[in-house]
Amino acid sequence: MAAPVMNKSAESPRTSSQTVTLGKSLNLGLRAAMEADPKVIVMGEDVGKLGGVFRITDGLQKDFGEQRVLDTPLAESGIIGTAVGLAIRGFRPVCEIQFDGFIFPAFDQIVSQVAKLRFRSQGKINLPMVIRVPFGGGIGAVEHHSESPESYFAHTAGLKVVSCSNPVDAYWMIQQAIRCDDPVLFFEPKRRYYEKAELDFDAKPEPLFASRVLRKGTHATIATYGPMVKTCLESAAAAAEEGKELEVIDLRALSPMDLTPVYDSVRRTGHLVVVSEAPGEASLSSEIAARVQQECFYSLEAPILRVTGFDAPYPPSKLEEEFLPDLDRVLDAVDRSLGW
Amino acid sequence: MAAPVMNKSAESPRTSSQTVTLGKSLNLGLRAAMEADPKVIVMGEDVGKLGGVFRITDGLQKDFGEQRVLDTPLAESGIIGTAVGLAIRGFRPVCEIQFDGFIFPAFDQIVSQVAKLRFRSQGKINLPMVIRVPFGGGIGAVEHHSESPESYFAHTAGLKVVSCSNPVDAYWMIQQAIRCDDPVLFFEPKRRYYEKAELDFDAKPEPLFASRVLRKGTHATIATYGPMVKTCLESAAAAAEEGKELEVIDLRALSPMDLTPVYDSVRRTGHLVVVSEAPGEASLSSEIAARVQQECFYSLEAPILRVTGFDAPYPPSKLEEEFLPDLDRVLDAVDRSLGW
Amino acid sequence: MSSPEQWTHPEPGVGPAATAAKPTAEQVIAGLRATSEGGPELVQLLTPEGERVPNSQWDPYVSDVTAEDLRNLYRDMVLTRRVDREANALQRQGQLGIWVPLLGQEAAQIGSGRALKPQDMAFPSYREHGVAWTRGVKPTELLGIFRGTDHGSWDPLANRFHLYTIVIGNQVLNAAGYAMGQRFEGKVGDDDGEATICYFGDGATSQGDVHEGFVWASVYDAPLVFFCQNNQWAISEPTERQSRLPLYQRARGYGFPGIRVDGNDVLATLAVSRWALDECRHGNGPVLIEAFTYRMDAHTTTDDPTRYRLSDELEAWKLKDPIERVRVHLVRHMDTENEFFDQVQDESDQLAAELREFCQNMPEPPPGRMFSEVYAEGSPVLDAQRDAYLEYAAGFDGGEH
Amino acid sequence: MSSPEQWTHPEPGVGPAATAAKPTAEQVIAGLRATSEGGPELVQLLTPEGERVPNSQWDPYVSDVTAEDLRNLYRDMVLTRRVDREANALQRQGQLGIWVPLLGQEAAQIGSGRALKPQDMAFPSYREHGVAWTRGVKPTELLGIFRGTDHGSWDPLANRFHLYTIVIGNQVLNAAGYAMGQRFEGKVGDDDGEATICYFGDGATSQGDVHEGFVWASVYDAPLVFFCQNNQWAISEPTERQSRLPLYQRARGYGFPGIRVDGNDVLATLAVSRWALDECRHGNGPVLIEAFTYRMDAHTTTDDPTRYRLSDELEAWKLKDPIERVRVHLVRHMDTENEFFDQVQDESDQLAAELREFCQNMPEPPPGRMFSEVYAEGSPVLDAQRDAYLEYAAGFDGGEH
Ligand SMILES: Cc1ncc(C[n+]2csc(CCOP(=O)(O)OP(=O)(O)O)c2C)c(N)n1
Ligand SMILES: Cc1ncc(C[n+]2csc(CCOP(=O)(O)OP(=O)(O)O)c2C)c(N)n1
Ligand SMILES: [Mg+2]
Ligand SMILES: [Mg+2]
Repeated sequence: MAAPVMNKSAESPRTSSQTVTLGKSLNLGLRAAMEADPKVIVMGEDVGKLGGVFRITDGLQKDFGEQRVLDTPLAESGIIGTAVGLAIRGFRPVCEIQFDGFIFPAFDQIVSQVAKLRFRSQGKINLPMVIRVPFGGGIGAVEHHSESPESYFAHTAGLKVVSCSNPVDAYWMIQQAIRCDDPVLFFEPKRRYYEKAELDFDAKPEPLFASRVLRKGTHATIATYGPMVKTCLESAAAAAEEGKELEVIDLRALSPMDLTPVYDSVRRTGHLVVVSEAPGEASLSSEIAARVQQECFYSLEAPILRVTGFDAPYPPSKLEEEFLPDLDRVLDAVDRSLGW
Repeated sequence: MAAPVMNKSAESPRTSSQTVTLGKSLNLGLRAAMEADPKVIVMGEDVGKLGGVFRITDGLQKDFGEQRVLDTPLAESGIIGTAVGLAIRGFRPVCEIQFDGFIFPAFDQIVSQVAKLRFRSQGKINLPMVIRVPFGGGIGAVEHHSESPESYFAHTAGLKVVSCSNPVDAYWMIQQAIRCDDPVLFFEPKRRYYEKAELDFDAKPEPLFASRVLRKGTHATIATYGPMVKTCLESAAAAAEEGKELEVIDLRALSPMDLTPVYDSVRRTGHLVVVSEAPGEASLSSEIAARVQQECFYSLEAPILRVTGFDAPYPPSKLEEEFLPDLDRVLDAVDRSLGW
Repeated sequence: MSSPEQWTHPEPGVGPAATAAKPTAEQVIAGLRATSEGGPELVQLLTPEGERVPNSQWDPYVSDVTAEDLRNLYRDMVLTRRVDREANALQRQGQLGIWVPLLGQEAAQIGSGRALKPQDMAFPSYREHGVAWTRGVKPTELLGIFRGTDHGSWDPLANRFHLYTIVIGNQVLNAAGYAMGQRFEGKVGDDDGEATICYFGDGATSQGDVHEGFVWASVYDAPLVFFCQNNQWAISEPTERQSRLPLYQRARGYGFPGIRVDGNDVLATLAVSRWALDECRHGNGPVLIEAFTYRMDAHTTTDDPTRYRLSDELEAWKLKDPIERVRVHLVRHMDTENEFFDQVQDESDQLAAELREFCQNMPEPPPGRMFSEVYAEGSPVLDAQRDAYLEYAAGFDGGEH
Repeated sequence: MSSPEQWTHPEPGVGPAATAAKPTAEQVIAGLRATSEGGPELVQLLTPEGERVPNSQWDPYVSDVTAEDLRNLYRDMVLTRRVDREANALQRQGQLGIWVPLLGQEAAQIGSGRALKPQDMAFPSYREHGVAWTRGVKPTELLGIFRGTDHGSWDPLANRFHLYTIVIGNQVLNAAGYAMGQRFEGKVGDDDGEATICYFGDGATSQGDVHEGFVWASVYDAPLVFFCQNNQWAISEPTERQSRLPLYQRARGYGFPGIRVDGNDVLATLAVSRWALDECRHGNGPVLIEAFTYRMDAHTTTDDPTRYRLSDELEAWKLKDPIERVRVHLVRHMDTENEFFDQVQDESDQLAAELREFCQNMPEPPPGRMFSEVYAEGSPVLDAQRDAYLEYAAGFDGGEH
């Protein structure tokens, strides 16, 4: 994939490598995708002049015009429902849902149309659309702004679901998601928007639907995704100081999941901790546990433990540090697993 | 609980016991609840004169009037959203969603209001409402009429979710759900509406949120709910002929789940098969597997196996027999588990 | 009186608030707040008796319609009805799981469908068998949905006729998006412009998605004709459960025109639809059309309308039959011979026979179909499920299990 | 011109379809299709210059308003603004996570809030700090939401002021249901009847839930006043992104009255709201009020309006300030002495100081709060999670981990 042509935007000079935040990375990725394909359009609330409340679409309307970057009316079902029509017409809409908690008005369109139309038409209609969702807590927000709804979509056949955890992945994954001919729910770890990394525009990205081992380890395996990846890497670093080597796997693809690296790892470590900030009940973390216990039955030396948000509504933000899995809770679970 | 007073309805004479279908049972249960509490109102599409497309509300509007049995406008968000307001006002709305696949327009109201309002108000507001959903396949219907969306709601903190599997439970559970001060999603196995059983109006019902061992067995445990209960009981009967005694547990409560009887059973049998017709990914069946592998780690002699719908959209009805778990697939899983 | 606002809404002014207007059940039925009467605003060009009503406003839109054209419209309606009745019978005989009859709505569907140009797109609900016909979808291609072998086997892009949408209201947003796309691609603005038509029922107007479709289409000037077939029933609920006012008036609140046409009058529907589509293709969309019609049969073959409506109503509407009035007109005023009618009759018998034949011989879909075409780029998880299932299923073939 | 239908929608008739009406950006801004001008239909009783405009239609609804009453309305607005500014400052100083300013919307909120009778119910969105004030909710009770300690600590039933609703549009359906309940309980029909008012913004009008609220309330004759504060912006989007027409006209399509009032005129808002509430309590609901106002501050403290709107606009609206016009009127025409203004000033300083003091001393919620009051009848699963968590957390107290 070529470096994005950024001739239109003075502030982003063309270089083969740049230090960028995750948010900026997404912005650059969107820009590259829009330049690569005139059928890519961006739509959502406040994505135009404002550049989105997180500025992920900053400058795009200025450079690509109002017909490719649409400030839509305020209604999520409308955003997704019209995007379906635009996709049928041959566009590749990239919809922004302003916050995780506001995807639910669009749930029906997503479940009944986005997920099913290709199957219904036996492949005569493709829906190459991306639904971008800043998700998760940890930003001190008011209610409905810190939800982790990814499991609803993983449970919905016909959708693909991914989540990036770092600026480099963000840049490539958003472009891959846009190029994908299937509808992709793209979950962005909003509390990590300001994390920085060096982005090499000439690198060859990983495939979109592949998990990645981010840290090798021998004592226990941690499977996680999105905002919790950083937490888990920090946990692994802390554990290392105590002589415990944790293998950390960033799932990246949440549906379909690529669990092979997890199976491989668990076969070596015998211990698995699954970390996600979403409530655990009937979730992706349950699914991982269910599948790993089946695949690695004889390798497991302890039950698979889950560190998740609680099965309660997301609390007022003063309590979110307690609600969200953190280094201590991850290490506590690792210890419990190792000490089983 | 007393026998329902049915003085208004000539066709249902007062008796202490009666052979009824599951559908009729629900009708009698609704009637009893409406007689017991004038604040109970029934609302939904076609629930009035028509008595609902499955006739579950048959005769209720005639007997209780148009202000207690409301034929609403055709919009599910409206049904649930106004029921929330009615509940705030002190009513106990019982909403009918005509078919499983049509609950999604109401998803936002359910997730953002129904599930969270009590927590948000720190208990100052109760939402004693019931959302009845005929669910599941096997009736040869067109698209969207055979979905099993219960996992979405089990994943949503703040809701309670139950499913009945037989006429006796149906009668008691609907009344208990209506009396419950929490919002209850009530999943009705529509393909079992015409199953019959003897209903004893003077019996003392089980608690609502308790699972039940329906058949004792020693070789393997089957955990299931809703429409699959019958399938599993039939499987157990067939297995018994081959000398395999399966313990069949009807979960009844899907959130919170009462897994203690499952743990107890698995500790004895060492084998667990979870059966549900919903797609498996990130579902209740995953949750059961995740929890049981943790609780019964040392008792399990084989991995927990799941027999579920596939992770594909529900197929055209000519294929539903293949999509839905049946006796053979259940027994195949049991055999795989026992032969592990 | 189609604007009953005055009695529900006294003007502010001196004096106490007006007393509550509590219409009795009789008043409601009599149409005091009714949404079901025709009213002076109903566009009608052909009376139920088959007489042509001159109308300076609308005649221009059908001035080119020859006797031949009218005979074709008649033929369309007869064939459509015949397909509908045959499918209904096939359901009764167990060949179909369910059927959704359009009986009575032939004029609304043929009139609007024939107003479409080839470049136009149509988004149906689930009852639009007549529109399907006008888009070149073969009646046999509809059957899979109702027999349970597929979800519609025509090519929605080639036919420019989207698949049926069952979740009430969803397609209205999809259509709005499609029409926005037509505009974004610059395909709007002159006689060759493209337009989209979207079908939905009276009940659907209550859904949030339909509203959002109105908002989107109006804000983006989408070339979209909202075609509401008010057949007066949403299963068992009369239109009064959805609205105080006639539905075409809904458009007034969004700033685009709403018009009510006699949906049992194929000529009027053709005229109004042509006008609306032309407005759209020239860039003046959207437009709402309420086609006032009547669902003469049950909601579906599983429905029992005797539980909620009187047969009188049906009898009254039989007198307004959409086909009969054209027949009378063709005979009385357009020199149409019996031969023509016989020929259409034969043709329809032939079509019905083919349909029946086709239906009875429809193959069962293969089990792998469950897993096919879910994803354009596949899914290893689902592929594994398919492989495991097919292997498992193969165990039964000649197996012993 | 508030009904721009004529140029977008030529009448059908002879000749080709009209040419597309393509307003230029300038025309849009000039209000050709604008939803933002006042227009002749704007109800105003007090001009921005503080002059009373006689209005035979609306005067009766405020004929009982004495100088004392007007001073009270003034006081309400000043205190409300002061609370708003103080909270905004508290956010800047890190005491609140976010604040949602109502600056500029005091008249719309106080005028409508003071029109409520004690038995009435109000459903706010998230910016209704002024309405909260009129319902007896203490400003301190609002703070938890924005400091992150709770989701609103007032008693919504005792105050007859529902909790703030953040998901745009949700509360409109909840309010419709509540109002239906008032009707079902027979609390509607005379001067002592109950009514409900529901607040939402211009942006919210696009949401399906708001539409469904309109449908339900009209079909059930719910005693519900839809109170839309059109502050002309939905975050960065002007009202033109939501509608072609002024929003009050939306009601026309549902068969209930819609009226546009100068939302910066507390007297006009009081009059219109009283009328609307009275209509509702007598059984003639629902009614839509569009209060035409302006969001003078950012959307929230995290927003940066310089990115999307010109400061000119703000300057123009400063001249229409809702408080200033009452002040001028009180001085010029109602013999109000400086003393009064000083006293209100003191009172507001006092209130602000209390607010600050309270805010700085708000206790952190206990960890167990996360698990509390989720269910009325508890949940063993959640209880187990709570117990395990509290035990785990206890390990840190003086522990070593
Ligand atoms: C979202 C949703 N809710 C409920 C249904 C069940 N249902 C199917 S058709 C129908 C009535 C539709 O009435 P209307 O819109 O008037 O169309 P008609 O069937 O009369 O053509 C209902 C309630 C559905 N298909 N989708
Ligand atoms: C369903 C939903 N989508 C998006 C948001 C994010 N959001 C919060 S306020 C707002 C704009 C609301 O505008 P308006 O209705 O005019 O009310 P105002 O804020 O101007 O008072 C948006 C998009 C939300 N809260 N809920
Ligand atoms: Mg209808
Ligand atoms: Mg606004």
